[in-house]
Amino acid sequence: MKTFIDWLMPESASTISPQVDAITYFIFAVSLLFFFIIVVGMIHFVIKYRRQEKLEKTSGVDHNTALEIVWTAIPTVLLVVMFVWGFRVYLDMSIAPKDSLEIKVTGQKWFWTFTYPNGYVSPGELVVPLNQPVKTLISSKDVIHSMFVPAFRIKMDALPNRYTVAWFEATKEGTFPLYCTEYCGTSHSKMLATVKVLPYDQYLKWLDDASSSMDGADPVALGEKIYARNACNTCHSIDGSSMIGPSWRNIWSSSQNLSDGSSVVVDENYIRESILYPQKKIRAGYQGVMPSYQGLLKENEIEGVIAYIKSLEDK
Amino acid sequence: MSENQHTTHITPLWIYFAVGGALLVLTAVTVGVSFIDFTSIFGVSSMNFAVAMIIATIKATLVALFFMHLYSDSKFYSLTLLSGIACLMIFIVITLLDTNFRGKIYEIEGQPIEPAAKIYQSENVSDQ
Amino acid sequence: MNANPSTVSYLEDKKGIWNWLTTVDHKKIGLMYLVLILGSFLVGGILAMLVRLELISPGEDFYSADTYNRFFTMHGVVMIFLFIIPSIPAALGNFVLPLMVGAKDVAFPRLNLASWYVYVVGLLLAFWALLYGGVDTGWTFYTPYSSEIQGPVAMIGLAVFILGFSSILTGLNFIVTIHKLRLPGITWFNMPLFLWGMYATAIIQILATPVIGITMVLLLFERLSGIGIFDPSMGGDPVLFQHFFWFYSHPAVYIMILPAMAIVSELISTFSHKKIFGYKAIAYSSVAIALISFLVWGHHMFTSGQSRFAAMVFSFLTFGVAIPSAIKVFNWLATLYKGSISLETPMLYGLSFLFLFTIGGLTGLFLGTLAVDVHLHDTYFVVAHFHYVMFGGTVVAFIGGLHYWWPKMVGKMFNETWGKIGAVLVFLGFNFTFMPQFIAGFRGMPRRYYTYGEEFTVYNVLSSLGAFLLGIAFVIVGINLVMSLINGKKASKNPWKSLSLEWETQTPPITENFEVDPVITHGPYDYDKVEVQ
Amino acid sequence: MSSSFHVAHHFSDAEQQRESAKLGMWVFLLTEILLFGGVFVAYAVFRVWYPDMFYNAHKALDVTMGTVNTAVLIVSSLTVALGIREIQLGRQKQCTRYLLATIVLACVFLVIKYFEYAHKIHLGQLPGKFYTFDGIAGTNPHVFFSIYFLLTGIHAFHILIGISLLTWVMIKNMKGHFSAQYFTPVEITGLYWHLVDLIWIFLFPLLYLIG
Repeated sequence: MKTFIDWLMPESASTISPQVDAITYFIFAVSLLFFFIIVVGMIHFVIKYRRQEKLEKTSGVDHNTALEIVWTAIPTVLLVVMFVWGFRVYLDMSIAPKDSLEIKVTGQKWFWTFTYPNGYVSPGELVVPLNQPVKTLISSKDVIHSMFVPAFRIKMDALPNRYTVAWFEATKEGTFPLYCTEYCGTSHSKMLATVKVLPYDQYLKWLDDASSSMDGADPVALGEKIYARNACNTCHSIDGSSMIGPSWRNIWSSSQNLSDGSSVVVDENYIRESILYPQKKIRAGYQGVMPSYQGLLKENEIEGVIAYIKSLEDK
Repeated sequence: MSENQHTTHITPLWIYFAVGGALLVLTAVTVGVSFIDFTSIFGVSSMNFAVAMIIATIKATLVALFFMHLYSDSKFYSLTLLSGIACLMIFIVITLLDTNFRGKIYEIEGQPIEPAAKIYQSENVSDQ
Repeated sequence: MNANPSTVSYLEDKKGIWNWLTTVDHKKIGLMYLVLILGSFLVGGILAMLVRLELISPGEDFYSADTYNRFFTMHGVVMIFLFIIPSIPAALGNFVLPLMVGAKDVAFPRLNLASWYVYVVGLLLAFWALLYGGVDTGWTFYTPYSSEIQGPVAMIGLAVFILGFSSILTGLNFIVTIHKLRLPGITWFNMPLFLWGMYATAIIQILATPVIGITMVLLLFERLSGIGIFDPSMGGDPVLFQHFFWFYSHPAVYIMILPAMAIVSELISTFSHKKIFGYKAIAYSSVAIALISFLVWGHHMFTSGQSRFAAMVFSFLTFGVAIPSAIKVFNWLATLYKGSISLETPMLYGLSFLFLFTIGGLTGLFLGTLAVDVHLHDTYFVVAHFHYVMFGGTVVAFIGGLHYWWPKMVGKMFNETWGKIGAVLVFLGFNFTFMPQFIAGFRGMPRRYYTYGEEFTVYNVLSSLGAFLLGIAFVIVGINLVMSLINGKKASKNPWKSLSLEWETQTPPITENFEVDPVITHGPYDYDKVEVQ
Repeated sequence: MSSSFHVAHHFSDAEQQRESAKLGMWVFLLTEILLFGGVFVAYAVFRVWYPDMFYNAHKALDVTMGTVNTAVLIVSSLTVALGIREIQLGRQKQCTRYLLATIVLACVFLVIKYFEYAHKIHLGQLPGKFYTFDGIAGTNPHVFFSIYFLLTGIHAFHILIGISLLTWVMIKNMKGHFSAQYFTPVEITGLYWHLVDLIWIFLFPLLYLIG
């Protein structure tokens, strides 16, 4: 039975997940017990008291106070146990230890970004140290999202007007999926991220070279990396096909008409403005759903994107 | 028949005028009382709110008992009215249980990110 | 006047479309409701098939993400507001309640017809919105998403607001009818348990539905004039919308399940030909469920940024509501003891209700426990749980009740073997569809996902196949009932040998229900005292 | 109901019909209470969150107009109750006069309400995006006016329904449909009107008299 629960639940990779699995195991056992009592009882009665041909009067037993008290008391006791145990684990799950590493998690229409204490913004990938409590301050930039890491058994909504908090302490190395579980629009099912758990030294090394690796790289390669990392690929294609957003191929210095009827030449200013204030100029035939990247992309990264778009020319 | 009254009970005239007068007096009282700041006098927080609500409840019960004839009708109608109000109280009290205790574990969780509405951050409202 | 009015059945009494559309006879209104409700069920079912079709494989193969979002949203809206809430009270309840009470009609017949027309207006508005492109916010319309996107959200909100009134008027009619129109012999404790179930449902319809009305009005104002109490950028709070929405929607799930329980009490006692076990226990637990249902709405919001203190209170109260449901299931089980059980079609639905509702109820314990709900919230475990309770509970009981009162409604018997085949197929198809979803939910597959990870493929393929089997099952059930209309045998006055009052009327009953007010000599469950021919 | 004493076919006697109608009306009043209750919950939540803003914003409301309106509604409640008493005693003419007085008072209420609204629209103290007034300290004062216009707007809408009901009942009374034996519609409309007054009794201190 215990192995069945371990198969049923995703792998347990945080300090809280064994406790959650224990409660699930307990409730599963209780439910199975009651389920068998009712189903076996039902089948037994149906077979034993099958109607013979002649339809005569049946017994008048219509209540049995002792039985009724028993089948009210036992479930009540079991329910109280479930509640108390569930609430105690919920409290452990809610209160983060004092010294935990604070990471800001921001949900935006269809991608996650993780801001580390040293200011480095990692889009789409949350790298955390092993066996260290991590407190995530979750918020959203537009609609309600919800951060769910099945392996850590934690879930918390990302609200646009408030921080909400969820904490975990990873106990197993590896990469685990992170889902968005509050419906948030067209690409709700593509709003995924990965949680990578590294030993503390490797985590520090990753953080140093990640936050410094961005400057000095060749702009076009940097732009290409940002195209994938910042989830531009969920809406903009590079092969000319129109998706949620217009394609980036062959648009450099071409004239494109806008939804308000005017037209504009695609140059550095237009691309920079569309990255920081996307609602200003919306291409004709497209919806204005692009989120603003203000504060998410540094200066050199924006230039990288511009250089990358410039490079997408069919020579 | 089930629970039916036999005769239609006619309330005497003076009760109507007495209740009407009492309601007008209570309205004057509640307006007068609102100028006195009870919270500073008795130190009990939201005392003014409690006083205003007590007076309003008295007025409401007067209207319900005499104008709506609950006093002379079968008790079941009073029960329906009270069950409606009780259901509303449940809705208010338990919702306040949430909105009022939000910051209890993490004070950061309680404070909104932008206390003033974005409508008032004029510099980027125009180009949002 | 044509032939002696007392023998002409209500179907032949006044023929012609105009007479039907202006009738105040509760039986005709019940049938008119039934037609529209089954139509909505068909549309909802097709939408469900389209949703399952896409989920058959992880990739994006049949249609775009946006279309998928519209399909599952409209599946939710049509199934809940147009089908499952009015299904038992408005269709079967309207037909059977006055008969069980021994009255000629409901207390306010014209109000009853008005509620049907209000339902028709709501139905047309919802289907027009569906044709208009539908909405992709999920049936919960959570702000700020629902207040900022284009699309007919306002129209659907208005449709839900109007459908709420139809539900209120039905509930109001039932409360007054049960209180004031009972025959002298029928007291509160010797009337059928169906009436207790309807009474408890009516209480919830009256006390909860206005709140969805005001919620939709606020949503309309939010969208049209931006009043800002739900909009975070203007100081409002989206979680407040969730409180408003779930204060109605949790009692609404009890508006769905209580009538189903009401029918099952009738089915189990009639087909095991035995006095119901624990009459008072079942009656009181119906009303207890109705009252406690107003305290527990927060268990839908455990992970939505609600305060931990409120989460604790809601979790505790949620376990309070589990006890009466458990008591009812045990009482039905005890009713089978020492009975004389005949497995006709309605009883098959009754027993499969017992099986499926037990699973639905027990899986609710996982979601009521705080720690486990944090893991399982908004995953496919929740989808499976509420389908087990709503589909396995209410729809199975509704189809069972439909078969049970079918002879009395249309005067024709349906084919028994095809009825049994349909019942078994519905049971198998349902389990085959939703059991894999429990496992997908445990393993962490989120809800409302258009594409999913590779590891969930097995469960979704099984579930989609099960859904098609379920579709076929309902086709069989539908054909069986329709064929009975065409060439079914004439039904006898009391085909199931039941002691309940509605079987003492003619089949199908006359417009006035009873030629002369029946004298009550025995209770509806006195199978130990009365011999039934 | 063709003639005034006719008992509908499915009721066994007039008493049962009257009691059923009254119970039906009381159950309907529950739905009205909960409809307004929704906005009272919004009021409670936002008052707890922005107490000082509510205090400052309520100063923008004119207490004298509010008090006069409360008095007008209370007197109209009195006149409709007296109207019912008259018809119970079979005096149709006096009942019509009282109903007319109630309708006039209701219209006076709406006129006063119109002045308050016009004054606020002129100043720009409007809900949500339309809020352009900047004399009130505190965060998001437009929330107060959203709730103010919601509560008083829905209440005014219910007053309009009340006026049409009262007019319909008055016309039928003038046609002699009602008598001491049968006056249920008058009683039902009276119950509805008292509820509208009841809601204003709670609404007035909550909006106009914030301590």
